[in-house]
Amino acid sequence: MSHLEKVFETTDLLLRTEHSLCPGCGEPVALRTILELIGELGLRERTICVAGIGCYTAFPMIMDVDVLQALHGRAPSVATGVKRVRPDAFVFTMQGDGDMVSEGLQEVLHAAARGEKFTAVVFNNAVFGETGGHMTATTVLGQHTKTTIGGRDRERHGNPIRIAELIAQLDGSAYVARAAVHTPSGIKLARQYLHDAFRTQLDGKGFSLVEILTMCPTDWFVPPDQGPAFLERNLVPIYPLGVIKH
Amino acid sequence: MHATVTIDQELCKGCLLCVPVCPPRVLVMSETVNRKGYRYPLLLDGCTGCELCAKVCPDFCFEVYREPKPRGAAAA
Amino acid sequence: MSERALMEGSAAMAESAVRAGCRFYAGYPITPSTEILEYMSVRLPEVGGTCMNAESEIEAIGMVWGAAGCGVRSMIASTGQGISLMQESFAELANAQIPIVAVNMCRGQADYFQATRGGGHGDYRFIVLAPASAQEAVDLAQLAFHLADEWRNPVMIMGDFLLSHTSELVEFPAAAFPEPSAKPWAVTGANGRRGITLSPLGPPEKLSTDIAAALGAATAKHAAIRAAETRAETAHLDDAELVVVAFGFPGRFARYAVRLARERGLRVGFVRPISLWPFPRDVVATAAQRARAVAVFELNAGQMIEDVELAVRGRVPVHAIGGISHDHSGFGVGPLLNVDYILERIEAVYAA
Amino acid sequence: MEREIVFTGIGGQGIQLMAKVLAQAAVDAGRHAMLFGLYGGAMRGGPSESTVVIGDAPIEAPPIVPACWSIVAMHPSALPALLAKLRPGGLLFANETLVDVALDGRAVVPVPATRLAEESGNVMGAGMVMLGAFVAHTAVVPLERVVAAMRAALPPHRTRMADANAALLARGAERVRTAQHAGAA
Repeated sequence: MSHLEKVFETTDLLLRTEHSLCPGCGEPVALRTILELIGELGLRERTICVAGIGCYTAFPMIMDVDVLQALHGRAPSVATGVKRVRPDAFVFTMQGDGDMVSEGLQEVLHAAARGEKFTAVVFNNAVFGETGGHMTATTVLGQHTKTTIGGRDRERHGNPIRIAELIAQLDGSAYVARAAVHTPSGIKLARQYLHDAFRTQLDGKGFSLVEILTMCPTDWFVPPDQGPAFLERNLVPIYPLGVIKH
Repeated sequence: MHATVTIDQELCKGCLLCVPVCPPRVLVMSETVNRKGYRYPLLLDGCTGCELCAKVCPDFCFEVYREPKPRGAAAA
Repeated sequence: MSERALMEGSAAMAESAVRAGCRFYAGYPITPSTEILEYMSVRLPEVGGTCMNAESEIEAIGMVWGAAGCGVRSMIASTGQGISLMQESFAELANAQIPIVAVNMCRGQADYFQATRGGGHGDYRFIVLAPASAQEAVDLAQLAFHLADEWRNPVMIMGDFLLSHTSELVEFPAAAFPEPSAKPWAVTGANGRRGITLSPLGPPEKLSTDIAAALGAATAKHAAIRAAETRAETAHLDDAELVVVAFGFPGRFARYAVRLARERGLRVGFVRPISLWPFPRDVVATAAQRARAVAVFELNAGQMIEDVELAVRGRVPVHAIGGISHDHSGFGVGPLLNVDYILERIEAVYAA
Repeated sequence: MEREIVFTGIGGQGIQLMAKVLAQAAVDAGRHAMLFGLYGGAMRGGPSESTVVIGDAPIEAPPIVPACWSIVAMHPSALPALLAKLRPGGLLFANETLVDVALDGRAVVPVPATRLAEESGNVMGAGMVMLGAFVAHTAVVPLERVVAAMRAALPPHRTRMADANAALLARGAERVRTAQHAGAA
């Protein structure tokens, strides 16, 4: 193929392509999209990522950007400290739904209300992946988890939280969108939303958040190739895709 | 041949996400398994270099190659 | 501001922190630490710093974590209840070797265990300093930032209601310590180098997952800190038959009582641990060697006395002469903060 | 030598301000001082106490003193418990308008602070009258330092009171000088 040119390779901001996440997981695709954008926008040298705790905590050691590892739920306050003392840095948080919406809901709400000028990214797979498949605040009604056997029930387990809509109604948020990485067109939109969120931060407009629905076939108890269909069928109706605030 | 992909078979975890998104349907799963124990995609003739397999792959197995556009053609 | 001023201990400590280069502060109002937050909210913007009135103690310590992780000298203050909420972060800050200065304006002295043992997880330690006057609060604030950076370890200053609210004449020393050295461990953006990960979960180098090595590095320094950073005030130990041990601002009541006991002809000595961790074990042990007994005055049910007993190793009896001391406010200013009472207890132990 | 002065009264009488002004004046005069105020949540009417210790070296005494050199009593409510702390030979300054000064065996300096303040048309200024009397009698700090410290200590919404307070301080000081003169005669 000597006459062919390489048109797609994994971004060099990924120091190693091998990782330990499950077959069919959506998080690596979301991560790669973020890193591609950072590379293309020339932000690597000023990027500080604040990482939460979840399956994606495997990423910091393979991402060639500075990362501050935060506690479960606490990335928004840590990112606040970072951005306040390094206003020229490009700061984004990386959290899961358990991290942001269960453990750390107060943190993200206040950071958004204050209009902190960083970008919050939440990978929402509606389940605690790393602990092995337990209910989070975004587990949808009827969804089977190890703590909602028989399906999440409104009476027994309460209702799921739409974090993006919550954030959007706060005056300090400037850009809020929800994407999914279960289809090529979804990935393309995720990339667009992330790009617009990053621009919002770079233009100093306020808090930006992108919720990315990701597949977790392992803890949805479906084969990996059924992940995208499960996401489309169960998550998208509850968590509609699109730009919510800009 | 106008396009192709390379597949790092040892990175693959056999999730199959690449197979259905391939428009010309030129990815098929192997009969044998890699060192991790997963079947992995094999490329048949007819790749268009559309990159969709690479975009959806969670394990970063794919690189995509295409024939350069002829000089001057881009202006058209 | 002049170099010499009548200031409340809380304001004096905050001013000293600013002069030590503190440029980020986050806090949540709680008596008796609120004055530090109020002071910083005015003072830090004057020097280009940032003060955050956070929405919870947990968020406050997160903010301090972020700023300190960027290499900026950062401080937080609260009282024991709020400090309790920060313990998870405290443990991880120590494990990640991120230097911060945390102030506990304690209600009484019941947070000795919390400060010296910690309520968080893992093998971590905080260096803990306990000032007994506004001037010492000034001096120890300077020292705290210096030690935090030198050892890459959090430092706690443990005060109380009295320290926070008593005004005294303080002098601010010019440049008590050299400028802090470079902080290559801080996250700054990977400019001209590979990215790093500043984490309590593993080493900073990418692709490495040697958690044991990282945690080992964070704790290996404990022995060196014990050797180098033990501080105590002593008085009248040469001929002391009874050694009184007390710390912090209440230690000043005990010191005064010891002075009155001396005036009455009692051979009483005094040890005031200034560093609660590392505890001045050798100082207490040496003092106890020549004495008949040791008496510990602390405003709690008996916490530091365990460190004293570890130092004394059973050679002489160790008596508790303090106790829980609160008035209706619950802020720790209770009936045992009374020199006459302490003197009576000293005399009783002395006579025994 | 450390001089311990305990101010006692009820909230609203200016106890905390008197103590703060005295401590600041001492520091401005080049001496060491310590100040510790204790007061309840109620802003007015509750017990209010403040301790000032003045010395020529860093203060050794704790802020809750076992014994004191002087008590300044603006109101009798908390005075009985405090009197036991007054050293033999110690001075009790009593706002005689409100405090019964018939205290056997003690040196009492009676100052009709509330009445003098009322006469000046400023009933809220009794504390300033008393403070003026206190420094004039004890000479622990010069009066002009007290006036300057008072001006500096007033919060912005009270600065218009500065001149009136200065007059009250002078009134208290004058009262003591007159009384001393009369006593000497």
